[in-house]
Amino acid sequence: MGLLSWLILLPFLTALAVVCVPARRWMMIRWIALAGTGLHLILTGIATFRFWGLAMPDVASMKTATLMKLYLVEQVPWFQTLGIQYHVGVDGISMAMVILTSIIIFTGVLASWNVKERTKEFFVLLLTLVTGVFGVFLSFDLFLFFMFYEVAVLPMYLLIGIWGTGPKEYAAMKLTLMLLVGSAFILVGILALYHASGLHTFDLTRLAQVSYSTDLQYWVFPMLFVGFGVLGALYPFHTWSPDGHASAPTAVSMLHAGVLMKLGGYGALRIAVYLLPDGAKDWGLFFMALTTINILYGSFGAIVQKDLKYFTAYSSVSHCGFVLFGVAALNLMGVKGAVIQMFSHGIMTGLFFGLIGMVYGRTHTRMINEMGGLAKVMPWLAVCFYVGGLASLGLPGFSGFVAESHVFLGGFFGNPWTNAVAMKTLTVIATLSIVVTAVYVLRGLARVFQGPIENHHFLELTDATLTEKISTGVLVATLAFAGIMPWFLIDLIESSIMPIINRLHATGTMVAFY
Amino acid sequence: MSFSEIFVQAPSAVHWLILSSLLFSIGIYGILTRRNAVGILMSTELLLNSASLNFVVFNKFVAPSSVDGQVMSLFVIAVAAAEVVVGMAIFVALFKCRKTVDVTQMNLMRN
Amino acid sequence: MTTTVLTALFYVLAACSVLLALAVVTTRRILRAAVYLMGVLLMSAGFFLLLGAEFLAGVQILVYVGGIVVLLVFAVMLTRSVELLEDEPSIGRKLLGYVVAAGFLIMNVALLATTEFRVLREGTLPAGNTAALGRKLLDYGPQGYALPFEVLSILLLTAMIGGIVIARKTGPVATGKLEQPGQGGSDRFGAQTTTIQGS
Amino acid sequence: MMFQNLGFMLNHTWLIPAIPFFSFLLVGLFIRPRSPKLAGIVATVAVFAAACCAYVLAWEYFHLFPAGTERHALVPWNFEWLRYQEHLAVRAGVLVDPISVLLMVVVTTVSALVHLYSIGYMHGDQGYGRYFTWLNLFTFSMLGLVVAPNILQMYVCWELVGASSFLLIGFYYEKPSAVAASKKAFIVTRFADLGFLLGVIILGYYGYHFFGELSPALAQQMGQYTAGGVVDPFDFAYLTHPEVLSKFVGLGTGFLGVSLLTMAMVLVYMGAAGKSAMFPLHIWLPDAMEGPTPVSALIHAATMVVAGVYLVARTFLVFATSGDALMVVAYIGAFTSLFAAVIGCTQDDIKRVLAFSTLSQLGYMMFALGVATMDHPLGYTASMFHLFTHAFFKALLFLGAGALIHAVHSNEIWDMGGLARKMPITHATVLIATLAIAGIWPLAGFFSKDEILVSALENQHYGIFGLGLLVAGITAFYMFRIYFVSFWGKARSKHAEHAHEAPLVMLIPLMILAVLSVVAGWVPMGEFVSLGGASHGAAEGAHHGINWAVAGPSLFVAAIGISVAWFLYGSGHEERSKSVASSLGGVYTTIKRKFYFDELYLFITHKVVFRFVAAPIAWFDRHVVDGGVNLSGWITRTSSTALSRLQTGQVQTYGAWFVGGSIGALLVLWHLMF
Repeated sequence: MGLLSWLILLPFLTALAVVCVPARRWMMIRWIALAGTGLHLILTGIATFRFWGLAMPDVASMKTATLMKLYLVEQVPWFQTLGIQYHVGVDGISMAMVILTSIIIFTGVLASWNVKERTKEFFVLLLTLVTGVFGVFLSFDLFLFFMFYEVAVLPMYLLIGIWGTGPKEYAAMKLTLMLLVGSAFILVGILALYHASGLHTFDLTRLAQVSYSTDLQYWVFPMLFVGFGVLGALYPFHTWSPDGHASAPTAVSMLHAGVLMKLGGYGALRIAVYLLPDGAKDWGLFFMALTTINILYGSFGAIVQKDLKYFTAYSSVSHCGFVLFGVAALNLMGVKGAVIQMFSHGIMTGLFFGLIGMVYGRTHTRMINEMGGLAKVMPWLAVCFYVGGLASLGLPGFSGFVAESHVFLGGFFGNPWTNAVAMKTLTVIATLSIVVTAVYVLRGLARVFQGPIENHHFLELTDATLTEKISTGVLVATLAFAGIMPWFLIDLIESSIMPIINRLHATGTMVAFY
Repeated sequence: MSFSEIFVQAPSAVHWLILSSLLFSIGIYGILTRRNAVGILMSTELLLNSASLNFVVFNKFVAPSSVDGQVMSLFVIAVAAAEVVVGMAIFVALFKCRKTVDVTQMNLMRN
Repeated sequence: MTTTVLTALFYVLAACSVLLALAVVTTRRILRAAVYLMGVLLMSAGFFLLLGAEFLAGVQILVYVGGIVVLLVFAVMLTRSVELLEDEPSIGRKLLGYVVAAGFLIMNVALLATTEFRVLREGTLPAGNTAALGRKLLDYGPQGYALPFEVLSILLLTAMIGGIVIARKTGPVATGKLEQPGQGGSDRFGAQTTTIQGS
Repeated sequence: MMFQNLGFMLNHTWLIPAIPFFSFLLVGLFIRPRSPKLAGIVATVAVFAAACCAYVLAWEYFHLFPAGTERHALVPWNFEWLRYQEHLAVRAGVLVDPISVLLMVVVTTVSALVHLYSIGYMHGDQGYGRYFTWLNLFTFSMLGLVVAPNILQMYVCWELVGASSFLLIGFYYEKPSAVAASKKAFIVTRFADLGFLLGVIILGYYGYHFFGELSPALAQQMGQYTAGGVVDPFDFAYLTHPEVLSKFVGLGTGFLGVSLLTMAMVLVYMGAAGKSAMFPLHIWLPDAMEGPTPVSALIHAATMVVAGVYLVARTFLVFATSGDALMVVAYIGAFTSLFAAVIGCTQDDIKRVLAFSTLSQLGYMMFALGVATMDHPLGYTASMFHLFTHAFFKALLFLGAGALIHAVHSNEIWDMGGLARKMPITHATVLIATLAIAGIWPLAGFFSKDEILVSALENQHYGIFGLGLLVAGITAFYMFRIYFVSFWGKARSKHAEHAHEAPLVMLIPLMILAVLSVVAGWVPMGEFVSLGGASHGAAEGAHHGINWAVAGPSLFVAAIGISVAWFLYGSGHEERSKSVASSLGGVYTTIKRKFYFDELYLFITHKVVFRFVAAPIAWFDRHVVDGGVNLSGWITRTSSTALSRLQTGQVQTYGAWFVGGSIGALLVLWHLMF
């Protein structure tokens, strides 16, 4: 069994190990979960190094490639009659996503150190969910992909429904139903490709060798894009996100906003745009317009929120808009920006939700107006919050800037298939968000952390504990690392994005450039 | 064909089948409207009876050289007997716990 | 001549049969319904005779009239439905019954009117076909019914045992399985009922 | 290549921003939590080290290119920081040219002195360690901005100085007014940066497309003074190259008949105006005085606010090519200088007066750039000169004000008074600075202001010249107003009566700056900083002699201003000012309320944006979009409830359905068969 299979299996094995521990020994359960995710982080590191060694020699050849190249591939036939395989592999985009997920789940376990209710079931579900996420990022057989996708989506229902707060049943139901509607679209799209290709296979690499008819692409592309877009909070299918995130327990919010929402962008890029380049060209502008709404709408929505989690959830809607905006821009910078934004927003929002959980655990309120002056009693958390906030408003030095500048440049540079003026206009409108983001981030943070302490109970609150410091510290360091030394991330993903862009250019008719 | 002629003519397959349809429809009506479970059981007997009549009629008018239809009819009678036994047992048990065999009150499946 | 008599007999029996059947389903006294049912079944025996199935007619009278109707009467007695005057079904229910039954009838008649019944297997059997019937039932060749016949006997046995088990008031086996010694069968049903109602 | 025989500091210019950066990390992560005191010392030492490096660099640079030779912009060190795509990357590095050297010297000097001063001023403050951490971060960001060899690095550091300014304004985070001010500063400048970013994107977009049209030889020529020899579309060396500029001009008009180049440069100027607090984006600067006074001295007087001026100077060739954009710079600058000066006359908070005076002086620098042309680039030199001198005397004024506030525990000038005898050294240094800003010979402000006015006159901008002259008078008036009120007369509060001189650690920076405020004017700036290198430099250098035709009137109006101030506010007759104020009535109130701009902005943000944009969007989301989702859920539930009615639990109903269904099925079958 290869490295990648271990990457997928390890969380599941950890979950099995947790199952074997009696529920009353909750301390041991935590440590097992932490050890499993820590080991996963190490394995991810090893995988990254091996990937780096294998992929770097191919950088030059990938510049003109139209088919993606996978590394560390494992391929075993599964249901041969249907052409289903166990096919896992990794390229730069998946590698970045795996790193992200590994970091988030590690810090997520640390952040849920205080889960007291049904600890065992909580960690089992959490780890199962993560198994699904890794599976999605690493599998290159669409059937396997879809299977893992569902594995990732479904435990969320229980996690929110049982350990959530507020109207959790409603939120869990809404989230699950909306995501399932999305996956219904995806399934239809995948099956359409399966049949249209005539290859009798679900293998993504082989499906990519077929050129589908323009008509088919025209209909299947929006189906797949919207299907994934539901998970990526595409306007107007984003409404599960505020309720879901607000109700979910800390680690689940972290994982959900940090990683699961990325599955949307990932799928839209990897499956919709990669397999259906002509469809992407037809629909690019439409989705750019939708995501422009996303970007501004989310940030305006965040301004007036009163609950810290709703606030962050709306900001996630805005930031995830950048991901899909970049994907819809259909050029190297846009797509690269989208991938970096996935990574960046994953870390950032993980940090946010983790911190909100920590603050909530102390103040027992998430209402922005009820807090104030918390920087005095919890300076560590305040600093981390500010780092997250500044990163989310795109301050250079953090990964958010790298991502957003890519996306803006990508949008402005346009592509040969879309009306240049329209794209430029949309980009200019989207850039307005950097101001609005600053407004809501600063308003929110100032209310929570600055000013005098009005509630005297807050004076007795304590700063972060060691586990909390580790988990937030790791995330802050990642944000800063990706922002100060962006070339690592860019080198990692760039040559894997080239095939997607080259495919776009290799097919269809060209319109004059600028 | 005048009205009297109809009655003079020897009954053909269609006559028999219409008769059995009539009985069957009455049985259906009974099943759908009787409130007493035993009444429903009786209506079921009407259905079975009309079915068994059909078998014999088809035997006679379609394949007069064989007795397969009659065999089937015999089976129907046997099955009807088994059915009544089981049905009766169920109604008795039901009556023991619900003190009634009115089917309109048997709606646990609802809600 | 005989044809005319038989024809007349058919119509008379048919009329009686339909009327009795109607009485079965409409009477509000359940014991009377059982008696009417007996009438219907007797008429059917007559039909069998008319159709030349003497053995069947005999079986009909023996099993149906002698056995099944008696069982039904038992059922009436055991469920204390004798003294009950059954409630009229609701108007809606009645209407539904009319519509469905009439619809069925109309469709059937329409189907019959448009179908030609052709003789598929020519030839006749001797007047007394009981022997043929018996041979057929015990024939284990490809045309025979030995296996269904045996299955039927098992069915009847099962039905008998099942009937006893279901209707039995108390039993050591049932209570033993439920591990609730001392509790009656009716209580058991009652308990289950309440659980279902509660949920 | 020419990089082999450079001096040590030229080859290691990256040290200048790097020293504060590593000191920031060291102090912030490791020293601050353990010993705040040590944090202050380490931070200060680091900045002093950077200052020394900057002096060495200046010496090396101006010796490499002595007066009379063309001074090339060197990029001795760079690396690919952010690769967008091929031929479009941000090469982070350091740019050494006259103005960056000048700014490095100014920034490190003022920053070092402010660090030193802060050791005394912030003594005993709770956030002592935090303060020095942010101060180091700011110094790093500002130096990074100054040395930026490309416009995107400039944008990056631009944002970072904004953020550190935000952190320092909100340093007293428990004070609601400080929190509000920090937010306001960040958001207003962020709004301006939106323009900057769009300008950068437009420049990058077209620059990238021209890049493909250039011959490799030309590209190499552009990159000849750059380490690695590569230029990118974002590089200043590329953007200001005549070949590229002519291509930009060739783009012709774009949106609304404005040429694309002008559009881009106006957008870039929007960023500059935000950071330099030009009208109408000026509103954040007076409020920014909520930060600690040394911060105001460093960030909001000497360094960060001149970043806008620096940006315009850095891209001056592009602005000048556009022409119209430069006119925008000139007129907005001139208007701001008058506007702010008028408001400055009415404010009572000493730091706010200084803030408005900063605004006014920034307007001076801006219009000096605006009136310069390629043929008469004196304004360019004058602007940089004024930036240079202003940094010293304005920092001195702020630090002196800080000493006063430290002594009196109040910002109000009407709480001071009679401090001249109690705080002699402070008094002397502040007097020097006040005279300098008023433009009195032989102090620094006189020379630079004179040069600005000369340049305005030289380029036939008579209106701007007259306006500059008027502003010079008003400046002298309001500066002496606060001088008289705070130092003369009798003590107007308890604290003022018991005021005593600041500690030595605060006085040393004051004295050093006082010396600099005197001598800075005698620096022959034209020989160091001029547009177009040697040819112009030599020609303009000759101008350094004082043009008395201009200096005379300017001295005259300054004298009038001082006399009026003395007449109204001199010791013993302060009540005269009150009668003047009351006779002006509504006009006075309007000016005192800063022409109601704060209220206007508040109205726009709170009433319009929050109430009419954000709140409706949130409502729309919860009720319409989410309502749509809930509606679909409701439809499903209602229809299933309706359908569940069919599940009566009545076996007879089921039977009816069953029979009815079979009839239907048979009918369908029948229909199909016949």
